[in-house]
Amino acid sequence: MNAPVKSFAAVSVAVLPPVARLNLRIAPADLDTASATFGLPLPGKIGQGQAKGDRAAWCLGPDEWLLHAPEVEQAAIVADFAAVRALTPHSLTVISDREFTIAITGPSAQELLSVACPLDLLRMAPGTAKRTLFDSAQVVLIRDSDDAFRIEVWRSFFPHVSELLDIALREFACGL
Amino acid sequence: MLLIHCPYCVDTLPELEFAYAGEAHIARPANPMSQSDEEWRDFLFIRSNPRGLHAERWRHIHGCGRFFNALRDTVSDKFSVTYKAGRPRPDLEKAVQVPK
Amino acid sequence: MSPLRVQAGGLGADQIQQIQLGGKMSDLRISSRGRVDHARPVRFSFDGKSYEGRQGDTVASALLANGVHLVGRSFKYHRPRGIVTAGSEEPNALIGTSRGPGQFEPNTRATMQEVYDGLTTESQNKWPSLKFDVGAINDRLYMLFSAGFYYKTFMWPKSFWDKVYEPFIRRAAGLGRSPTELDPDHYASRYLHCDVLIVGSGPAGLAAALTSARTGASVVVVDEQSEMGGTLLSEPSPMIEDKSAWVWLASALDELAGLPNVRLMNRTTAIGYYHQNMVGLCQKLTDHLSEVPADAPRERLWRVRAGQVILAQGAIERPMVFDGNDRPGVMMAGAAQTFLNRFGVKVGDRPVILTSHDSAWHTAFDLADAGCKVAAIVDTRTDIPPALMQAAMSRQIEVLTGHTATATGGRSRVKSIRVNPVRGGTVGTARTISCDAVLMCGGWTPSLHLFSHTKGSLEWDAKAKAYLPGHKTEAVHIAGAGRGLWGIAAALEDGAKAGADALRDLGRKAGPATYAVTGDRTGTGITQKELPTDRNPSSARAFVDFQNDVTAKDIRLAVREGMRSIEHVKRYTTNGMATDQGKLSNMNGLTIASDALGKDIPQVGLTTFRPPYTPTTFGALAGYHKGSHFEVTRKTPIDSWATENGAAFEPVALWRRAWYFPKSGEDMHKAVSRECRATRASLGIFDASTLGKIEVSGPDAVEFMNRMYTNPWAKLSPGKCRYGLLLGEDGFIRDDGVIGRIRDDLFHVTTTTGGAARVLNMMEDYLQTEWPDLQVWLTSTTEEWATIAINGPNARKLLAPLVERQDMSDAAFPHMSVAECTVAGFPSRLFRISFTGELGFEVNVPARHGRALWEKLMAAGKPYDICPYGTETMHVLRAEKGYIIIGQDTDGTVTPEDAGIGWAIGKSKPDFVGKRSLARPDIVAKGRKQLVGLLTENPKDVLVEGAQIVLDPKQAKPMKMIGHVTSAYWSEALGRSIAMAVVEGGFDRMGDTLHIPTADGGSQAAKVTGCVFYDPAGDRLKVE
Amino acid sequence: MTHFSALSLLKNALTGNKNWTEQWPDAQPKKEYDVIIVGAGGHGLGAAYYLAKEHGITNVAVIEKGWLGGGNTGRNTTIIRSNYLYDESAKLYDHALDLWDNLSTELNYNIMYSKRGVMMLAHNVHDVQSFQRHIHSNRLNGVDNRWLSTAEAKAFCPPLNVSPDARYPVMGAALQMRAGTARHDAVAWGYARAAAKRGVDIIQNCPVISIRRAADGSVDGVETAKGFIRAKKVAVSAAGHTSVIMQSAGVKMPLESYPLQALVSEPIKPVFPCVVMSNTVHAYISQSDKGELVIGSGTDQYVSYSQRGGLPLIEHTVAAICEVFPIFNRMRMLRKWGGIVDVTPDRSAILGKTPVKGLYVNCGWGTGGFKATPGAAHLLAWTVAKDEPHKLNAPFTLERFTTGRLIDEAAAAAVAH
Repeated sequence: MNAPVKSFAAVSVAVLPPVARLNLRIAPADLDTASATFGLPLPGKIGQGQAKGDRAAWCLGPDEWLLHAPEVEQAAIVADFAAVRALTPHSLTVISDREFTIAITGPSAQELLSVACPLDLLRMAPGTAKRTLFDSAQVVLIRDSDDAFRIEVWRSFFPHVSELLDIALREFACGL
Repeated sequence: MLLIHCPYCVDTLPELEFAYAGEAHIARPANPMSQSDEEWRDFLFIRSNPRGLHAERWRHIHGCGRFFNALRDTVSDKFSVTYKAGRPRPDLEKAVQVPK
Repeated sequence: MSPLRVQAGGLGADQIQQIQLGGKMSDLRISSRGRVDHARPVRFSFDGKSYEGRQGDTVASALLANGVHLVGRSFKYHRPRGIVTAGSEEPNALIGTSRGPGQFEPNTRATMQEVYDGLTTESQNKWPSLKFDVGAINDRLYMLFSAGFYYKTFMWPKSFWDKVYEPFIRRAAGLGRSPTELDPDHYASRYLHCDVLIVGSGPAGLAAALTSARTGASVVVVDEQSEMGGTLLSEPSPMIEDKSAWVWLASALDELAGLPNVRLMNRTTAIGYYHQNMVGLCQKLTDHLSEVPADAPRERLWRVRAGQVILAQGAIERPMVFDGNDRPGVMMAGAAQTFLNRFGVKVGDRPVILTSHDSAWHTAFDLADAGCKVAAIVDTRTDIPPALMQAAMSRQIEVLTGHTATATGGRSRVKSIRVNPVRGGTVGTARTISCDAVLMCGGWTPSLHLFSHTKGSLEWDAKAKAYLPGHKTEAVHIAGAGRGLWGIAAALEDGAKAGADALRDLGRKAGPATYAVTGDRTGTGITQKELPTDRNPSSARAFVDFQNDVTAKDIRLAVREGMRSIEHVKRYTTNGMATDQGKLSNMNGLTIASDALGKDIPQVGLTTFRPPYTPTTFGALAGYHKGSHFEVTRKTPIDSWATENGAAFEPVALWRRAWYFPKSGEDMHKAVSRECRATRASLGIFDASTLGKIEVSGPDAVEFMNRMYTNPWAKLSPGKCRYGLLLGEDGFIRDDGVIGRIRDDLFHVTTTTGGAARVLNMMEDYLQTEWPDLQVWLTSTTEEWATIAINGPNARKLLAPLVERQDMSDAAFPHMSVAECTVAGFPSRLFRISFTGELGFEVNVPARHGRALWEKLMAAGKPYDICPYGTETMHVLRAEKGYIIIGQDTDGTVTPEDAGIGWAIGKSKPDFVGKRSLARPDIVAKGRKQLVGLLTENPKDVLVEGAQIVLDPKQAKPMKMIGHVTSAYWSEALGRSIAMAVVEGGFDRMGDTLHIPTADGGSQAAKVTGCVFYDPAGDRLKVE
Repeated sequence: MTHFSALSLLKNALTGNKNWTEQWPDAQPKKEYDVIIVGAGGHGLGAAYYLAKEHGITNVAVIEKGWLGGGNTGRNTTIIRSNYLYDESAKLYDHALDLWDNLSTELNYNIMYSKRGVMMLAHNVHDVQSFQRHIHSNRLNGVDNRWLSTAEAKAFCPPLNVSPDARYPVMGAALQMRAGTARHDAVAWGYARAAAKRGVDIIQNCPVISIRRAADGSVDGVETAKGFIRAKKVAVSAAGHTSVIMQSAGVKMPLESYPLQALVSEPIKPVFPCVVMSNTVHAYISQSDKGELVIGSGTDQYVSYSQRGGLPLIEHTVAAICEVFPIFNRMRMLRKWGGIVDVTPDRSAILGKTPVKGLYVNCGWGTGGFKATPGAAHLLAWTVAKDEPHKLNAPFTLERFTTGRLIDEAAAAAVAH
């Protein structure tokens, strides 16, 4: 009998504590202002991410950025952007409570995601993020390193996504 | 399941991320109230539905969120080219082919 | 003798034969041969009888080792049938299998199901028993059951069809029996991306895999068999690279298994080839195990996206079409070779080979070398390669060339074959050769099913007498027997080339690969129509499709009746429509049809192969989507409280919402009446979190709102809100909701629960494609906020003490206001709005605080007997005020005027979505259906929602209907029933009495009124 | 052409079935016909038959690009029902139902119309309201349709999962007992044979290239792969291909063609007594007389003529079947195929005259074409023969898209709240 599909090393799934999560919409031409206001150079290409200290930003669309920061800084960030709104029109929407974040880490993280994520994850570089699907749920998929991912999923879709991940974990555990 | 090239993401991605949005280049009249009933019907309902190359709209709804246009062969379902909303229907000879 | 006696006699004979074979059982298993583990016996049962097999056996090989050929009955004539093949193309040996409760399944191929300890199997389509099947009476009447029989009969008398004929036909239908219990097994799925996907692990597939894998490309190799190797498993004798075939196979697989970029998947079938190189795979994970690990999925569906696909699926052997070719013991020569070499089983001791291809000669030689007495090699050809003749002679095998077969003898096992010489087209004198197996080979058909899924063209190759791949529509390469090549050397070479071609197309370079092969069994052959016979052809039972009982005669009859397209022939005769999907029968059927039509095969065409390649379990296709995971169930942050407090729920779109909160002993009606009373009398609390919420932001926000919604927005000042109405471009109502202006450049838009995603998509569409000039951005905040509605005369009393940063007085915070403030310490967006007609507020807080706020409000509301209510009470309260529910009181054909909310249209606006359509002739025409109120004459009658309305209930059917009831409730506040309805010209019928016929044939009378039943002046909104 | 009777069957059986004659000749086109029908599906062949039988117009050709019955007629899931909401639809489909009832006898061809009942499942309050509306409307229109409680639904279809814990619990059902299924190929063959018997030419493998118009704008005939064929009246009944053909006559259509997939399971002994439809989960299923579970899927989202369709839709369809009938989880999909359905903006058909004199069109049946076959054929024949629509198809005009008088069955089932 020849070799079956390779068996898998451990992979772990965990729900992360809340962060200040903001959706920024702004004309690419005004990106410098936004970068200055948020305090890190916002990436200009869809998918790219940028982190500085405990703040991070990812470009999800031609004029859309996802911002992460410590919760305590949320009010300040909102105020800072409000201050420049008059001169630099944009939309900054707090979505801290709209989503939960799930961390998937371990050598088999990528394979685990493939139970419901249609993307070719081999082509997804560390530090990038994409809006995509996990099964029928829209998610933002962040790749922190080769074997570390984060899924940001809307609150009401979270149980479905995490239950599917549990089922997949049990499959991996039994080795089939 | 099709593979679709999003001209905004500059990436070729699974159809699951996209929503079809009907025939392309049917612009909403600037002043609808000046339209005859027939003109308005054409805008609302008449579609070319060709057997062959079709200019159509897609939205990368579970991705970057943008609407864009595509030329696709409705017999083979193969995309010739996709292009950003607002751009004119490309002349296929000149058009850039979709990277695989 | 009566038929029964005949059968009984037959039965006896069968038993005798069984006993004889039983005695020789051990001889049939050759421990020195095969890849099964002779040291590991396995026990399984077939039709209640226990049999022994070996680890690695299929049910078929194990039964054959026990001398069992008869395994089933055919579909139409219930003829006894035996094992024909050794693969997934098996048409006859279909069995029911079970491993435990809920784990029964019909129509499993005995040739694919591996044996394991405890496996239970049964034969199908027989009653009372496999040996004696009453249905076999059909076989005696076969002349009646010719092709198209059903279409010509059962019509007289007409009345008999429903009552007699159809039930009779239906009872005869089907093969196995349906499962009846819930399937306890779990099914999985994955996505997979690779550079090269190789389907088939025979010499061609392996060579392709080695070539591509050595370059580092990611390679996936799949094979439906339990072991990889394809033909090599059945052909141990040739030498590859100076190693015996099996040694070379092991080394090749070791090399591949050792590479990190290679994934080898056995027991995995490529079921379908979809757009842009997406291939569906079904992997069987546990059906071969006696002990199944916990949580193990039974099967896994793989959705593979491959850069390049290499199809190396080999070829399928074609049966010979002659009278009696379906008798148990008559099987494919290649299958016999597989059973011998791979499983170590002789299919008989005295086989006759009947062939038109060299390959079967080698089967004869292998069997002879294994100790069988090969009674004869009968070849329809006259010129045979001398080497074969010599090899036969050296083994003292009688050879009959230029012969045909005209009958077989025996009942449930072949006992003899009748052969005749054919000279110059005339069939000579017959001779009967006794035997216990007939091994046939009518040539080979390249297996191109997956290729034809891609709509790639198949072109007829006159030399190979086969359809070969032509024009390609996908990035695919075909290798080996699939291209009509024969022999291991050719397959290896072609596979290596396919691998190199695939890599070239990926922009990579492959190293050279050549394979030295000795002892290769190359060969050629011919294919033909049904064999010539000296008997009356019209009484010959020469089967083309075994399972569906289609004979050569049936196909010729179809042609005679005007079925000229091969598709017509297929559908008229059902040839190729059995569970093997024509893998054995299509080419023979086509050859016979084209002969009958007097056309060349390519002119007659070919029926399309359709997915899946082999039948695929529903469970595998459904994957994780069963039970609670069939579809997402969205729950609000307050859902858990509702559950703990005994709420009944109703599904609304993907959400589940609290429907009502029954107290012990309350039914829905009682609970809803209580909730209504409590809210109107004092205070009600409602979870409105499922309402869609969209942040519309930017300098042009107000202009955008003006264009999207019917209402005017310019004059709405920040801090105020307004009911918004959204139409489709066709002028019909799509959605509505309260919209608050938070800032000059920011609107908080709410939508219906089901409409949230649609509305946002529609807004984005207009914004991006019609009005890109507008500087506006849209963000969904549906799930950012938990929304709690507080209604009732005591609503302010409850809230005011909890609110900070907002004066709650009526003057400072009048009806239709919105403010950003804190409620119970939580940051919130507070609306003063009412969907009940009572003083009302809606509190939006960040979702994580939703339940906490709810509980604080419940506690603070105790003095006011605060009452949680659900969607049903919400519906009643809003109906008492005549507020519409989109999708209930409107249905996609209703305009604002029809719904009596024309006031929501900004008349002075030059344009908004849908405005032009409102001017179309039939939209402005008289007599449109309009939304009105109905009060039944008997106040206790609650009308049925959906009931139709007429002017004259006595009129004859079809009645003239002038509308229907859209909403109907018992109104606790009014102490009577109320209803809303759309009625033709309803606004002009105020005061008229209309009639609503009921299901029991009666009718209810009701008076037309306005829609506002309760507090028409709206005073209750203004309580201090 | 042999008349089918018990006697002819027996005679032929005894003579080895050697004397059956062809059911329709392989006609070659004449120069001219009184009427040309484009598309040899059930609708087109039926129209030719009724033209000959009821209007005495026998100089008729039915032109087919492939083999007759090879389009949606031979690709659908054969569901027949008439319990539509709007008077216009209900009356048209019920007319078809009346014709179905006697079709086997009329055509002397057993099309196996099986009145096993079609049950439509309600899974939420909105479904219940919508079905009640249908049932009341149908009852007052004299159309068979009644409400079943959950228990009655289970009794009528034992494999049904009625667990209240189901993701989509069954809250009741609407049953049309008169509805059912028929053998789709037989419908095409039966009409073809009966039409040919009355002198109609059926011309297969003859693609229509364009419709030619005379100087006065009226129809002059059709250009085909086998040359020009003259006719003063041309009726286009080409389903998914209608847009393309009408375009050649200068008539733009409000149509889009979508891929629709269907599948069958391996055959099993009878287990499923009726037809069940669930529009909410998109599951449509019955069991054929051969024993296969016949399952309909939804349409793919994009317009296409490829007759392919994707795997995700099949996965969802099968999941939906297993949600409603979990005992079928271990059954297997034997074969899946695709068709092309032509869909109008209001999901109702267009059957009538066109702006071009002598040009008639029958299209836009979407997923409902098979059940309408005899009705559509009958009314198309009437419309062509009399050059005016029958009162039953009068509402199904092209003009309705200009005036706004839509027959929107789809919108009527609109979901929101």
